[in-house]
Amino acid sequence: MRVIRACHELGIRAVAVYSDVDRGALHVRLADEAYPIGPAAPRESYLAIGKLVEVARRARCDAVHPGYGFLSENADFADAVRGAGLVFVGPPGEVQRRLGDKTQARRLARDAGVPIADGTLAPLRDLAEARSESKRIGYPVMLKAAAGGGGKGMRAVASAAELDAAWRLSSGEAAGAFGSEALFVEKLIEHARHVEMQILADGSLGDAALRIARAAGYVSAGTVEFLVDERGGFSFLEVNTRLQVEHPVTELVTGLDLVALQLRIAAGEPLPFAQSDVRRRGAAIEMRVTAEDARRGFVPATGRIAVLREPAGPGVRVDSGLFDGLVVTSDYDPLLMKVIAHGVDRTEALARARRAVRETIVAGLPTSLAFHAHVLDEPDFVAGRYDTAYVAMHWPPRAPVELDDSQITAAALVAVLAARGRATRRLVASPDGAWSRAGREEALR
Amino acid sequence: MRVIRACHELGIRAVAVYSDVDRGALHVRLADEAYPIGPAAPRESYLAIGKLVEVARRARCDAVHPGYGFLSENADFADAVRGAGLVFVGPPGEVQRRLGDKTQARRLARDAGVPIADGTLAPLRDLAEARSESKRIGYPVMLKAAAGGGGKGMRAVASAAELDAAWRLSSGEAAGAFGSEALFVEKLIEHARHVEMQILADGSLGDAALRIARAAGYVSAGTVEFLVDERGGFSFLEVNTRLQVEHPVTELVTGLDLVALQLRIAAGEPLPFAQSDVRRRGAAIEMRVTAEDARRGFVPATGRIAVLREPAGPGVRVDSGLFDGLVVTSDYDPLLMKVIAHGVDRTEALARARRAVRETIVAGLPTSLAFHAHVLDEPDFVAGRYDTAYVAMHWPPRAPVELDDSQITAAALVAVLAARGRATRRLVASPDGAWSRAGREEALR
Amino acid sequence: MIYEVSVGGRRLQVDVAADGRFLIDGAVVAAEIAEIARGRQWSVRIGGRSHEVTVLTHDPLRLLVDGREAEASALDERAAASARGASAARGGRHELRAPMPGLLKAVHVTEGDVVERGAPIMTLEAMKMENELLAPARSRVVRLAVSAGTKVEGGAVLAVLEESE
Amino acid sequence: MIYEVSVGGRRLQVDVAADGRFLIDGAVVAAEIAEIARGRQWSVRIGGRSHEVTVLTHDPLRLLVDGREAEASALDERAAASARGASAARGGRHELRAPMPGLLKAVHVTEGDVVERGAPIMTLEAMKMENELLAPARSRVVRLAVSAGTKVEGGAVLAVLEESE
Repeated sequence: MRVIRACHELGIRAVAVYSDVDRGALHVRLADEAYPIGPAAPRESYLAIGKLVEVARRARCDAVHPGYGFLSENADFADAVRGAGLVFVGPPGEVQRRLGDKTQARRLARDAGVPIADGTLAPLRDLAEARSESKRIGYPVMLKAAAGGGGKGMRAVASAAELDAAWRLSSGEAAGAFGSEALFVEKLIEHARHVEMQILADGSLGDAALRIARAAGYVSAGTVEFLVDERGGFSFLEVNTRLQVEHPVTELVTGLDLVALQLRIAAGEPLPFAQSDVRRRGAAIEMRVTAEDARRGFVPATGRIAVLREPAGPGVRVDSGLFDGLVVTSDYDPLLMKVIAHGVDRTEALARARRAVRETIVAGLPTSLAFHAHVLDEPDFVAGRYDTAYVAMHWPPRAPVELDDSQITAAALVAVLAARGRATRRLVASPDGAWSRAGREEALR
Repeated sequence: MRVIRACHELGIRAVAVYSDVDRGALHVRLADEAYPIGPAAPRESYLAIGKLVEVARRARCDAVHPGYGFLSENADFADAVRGAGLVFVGPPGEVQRRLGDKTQARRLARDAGVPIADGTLAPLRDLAEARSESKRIGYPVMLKAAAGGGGKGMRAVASAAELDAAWRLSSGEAAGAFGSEALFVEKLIEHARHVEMQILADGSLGDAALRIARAAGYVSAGTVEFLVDERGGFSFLEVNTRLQVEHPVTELVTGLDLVALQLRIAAGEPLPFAQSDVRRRGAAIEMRVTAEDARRGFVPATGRIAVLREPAGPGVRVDSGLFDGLVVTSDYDPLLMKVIAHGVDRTEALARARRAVRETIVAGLPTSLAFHAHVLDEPDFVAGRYDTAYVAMHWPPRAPVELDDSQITAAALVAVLAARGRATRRLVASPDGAWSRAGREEALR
Repeated sequence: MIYEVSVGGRRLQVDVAADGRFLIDGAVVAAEIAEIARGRQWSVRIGGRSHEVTVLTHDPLRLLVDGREAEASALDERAAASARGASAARGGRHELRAPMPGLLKAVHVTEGDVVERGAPIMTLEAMKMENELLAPARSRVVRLAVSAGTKVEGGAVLAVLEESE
Repeated sequence: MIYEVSVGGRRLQVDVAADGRFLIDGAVVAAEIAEIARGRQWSVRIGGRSHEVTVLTHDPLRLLVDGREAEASALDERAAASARGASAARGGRHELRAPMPGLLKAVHVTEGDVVERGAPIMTLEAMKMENELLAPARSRVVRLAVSAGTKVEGGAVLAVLEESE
């Protein structure tokens, strides 16, 4: 959707692909052309490089934008696209390889003089090496997929006792998600903040990010991630060689359109501004509303959108593929909608984020919205006190949501109305005529 | 809605009122409190000053925001609110009176050294005076309601022959809408541009606007309107003593929240910035999507929203009260939704506006959307060539919308599907069993 | 079933075969259709091209095709035949219909009056604007269907006029 | 009909009288209710306060009240009585249920196995994350309800375990 929008704004024809379950998706309907590429399983559709390149060739595309999921950080895909005589919208395969292998990226950062966390600089050979290296570094450690990203194949390991299970699960996930089960280990930095510099940044972290980008011969948009510890020291984490899910935050604060710029760079145009021209304006906060049940440890949820109200109004941007009646399956990433609030300062951005979440309704399946509502009012977050341990510390909330007497009464009445409505429907569906009648009468009383 | 959003962002309790037909409206559902004030007819509800003040008192409000319709420019309402010990969010009654009588405002502008169009400086006594004054000024002239605004009670008169009918209709409308049938006449400036300066503006027109605001002792947000002729000369038109419908354009370009500022001013706070602090960033375009049939001379339309998709994504803001199933009646103003596009320059804003309109769907009643789509692609508008005669010159379009063969085919298939679906439904509704069956079979064939 | 279809001024013949295939002007169309909103919105793919078509209004039929509005009509053979028959004019008689829904503020004539071309017959108020409805020709007022103060739907017959010499 | 209702931890008794009025804990409530989305969303006014209540999910019942999520339940007298009866435990037997919908990647045990507390029973893949389902206590695998490669719904019974000494 985000890419189709940028294409249409630039007058570029947009061609989409879809798996069988996505036939009615918004991106299929809004694209100029759309081609089916197979069943729901990603390996047979969205991860099938051959099929994708074939569609691009058949549809006579000039360029391929990989989005920010699936193959967006896959160097082989970038190479295949280029091999077919098409432009890949993103950094070339060799740059992705240099940064996509997390251990190689760590070496590159170290050589560029950027701090990295203690750990291995090459993939681990086996569990035995993982055990000895973890012991050397000292627990707690992070076990990570060398080819990974986005939290998959990654686990915090508090002690040697947990290492076996973590190794088994992470290597399995890594193999499934990235086609390589290679893992490495690094020191876990507790109470750190996770900071992402969209490669357009300024400031001291920005210098480090630019140094890494230059060292890697970087082209197009990307993100350099750091951890900042409690004393303000930072260490390099990884580079995402793709558009970041959080790119709207950068767009609102800088006024730039990152996807349009990616497309212009891919078309061979130089950037129309220098680093010193980038001006920040205000603050922005992004909420990633997901199909995850926030009240049950964020387990993935499925269902059909029954009532939908996306927020709008001043300072609120929504990037969403939702529509009334959409069936959310467990086939893909649980991201439903991004709500981004912008204001002249963090206080106004927070107020607008709160207002936007209050307006938002996604009924039909459990979502993460209760979590967003809670965090936006939570004193530590409001005061700017948060780190990577924040969620574990503050969620689930100790007390249930505060409703006043009038709200409790309204909710109780609706609970009864909903129960009666359901009863009717169930009874009417029954084959026994008498029961069906009785049920209806009772519900209408 | 706009005001409720600002209240919620500032942590202010929002109290709404509604007429019988608006019980399910969004503003009623999102407000903290809501009170019924009578039947659909505005005179018995939204224009009933007594009822409104009584509700405000009963609900223990601190202040009353009049929105930008109905009583938003009514000095008596402002006085009544103040008389009840409440704060009126807007300029005081005496300022409104000074500017609300258009002939008095013209005198004020002239005295402040701002150019005005040739015409009368006091309301006309009768048709005979209108005839003689129009002759003196020279046709074409504009006949306007002295108490008016928003295009009501206003008519262009090309020649003496048209004056009688125009006088009759305008004075009738003026009496109905403003409670006073007083009219005045001024020279019609052809091929002029209509320019509105939200009172926050800079530049030379801005100086004139600020001069008028100071002369009137202005408080709160408002708009000074000018006409700019083909040679760049300008003349004062009128002052709207309220938040302008187009205020989001100013908000996007300046980054300010005008409604929040109105509320702060009403609370006695000074403006947190000076005129010289206001920085413009990029360009914005507002589309007012109305329940008017663009293809039939913008006649008002009614109906039930059957499919709704509001646009979203980068650089697009939506202010809307629409929801699926809403019944749009002819009781009130036809404004359905405002779509505002923002970009780094007019070109990007236009591209985003086009993209946003292409995404927008309002099915169930005729709207103005075809007009917006046409104008955004029309060469004169794109080149910045437009004036008050623009719509008459460019609408309706000479050629029907261009669809390619593939689109024609798709549309033809849907036309058939829609016709078959309708046929089924109609026949099934018939009491005659045989016909009903036959109809269904035919439609399913 | 064969339909005579018009879209944005273009005329086509659409044949819905018993097996569900579509023929347009006799040729099979390789279209793949998904209904998105029941009876209102479809996604149509034709050789890779993706079209989103929404029924904006039924009467007249207006479609939104990839964000562009187009007028359309679809009549089955029987309906098309009877429509052709009915188009014979009834000459000299005018039905004055409400161009929009609104409140009839005033009626300026009574039955039997003969009025000049352009004379105001009624005033209709809609969304706070007053609209005068004028006689299309010198004519006699045969019938007044509504009186002042009535709310009327768009398209409702308000009066019947007959051209007079 | 009387309902036992719980909202956000608060318990109330709601009586829907024959004339359509509501009594809460015996007192009449002056509530005015408008249904916005059929069976899903209501606007409720109580003494001027305006509340928008949406049914987010039915099972469990979660309501969105003015933008805040709250767990709720409403049982009529009969259902409430039978629910109280059913809460007697069945001790020692565990049903292993899918905590979320997904694909069962692997089953690590066979029927009859005795496994230690914390032993992995199955691996469930959902949204590209693998989740091991562990034995809650030392127990015997009484029944395996599904085999590897199966897609399962959230809440589906995957296996039955019985605590063993």
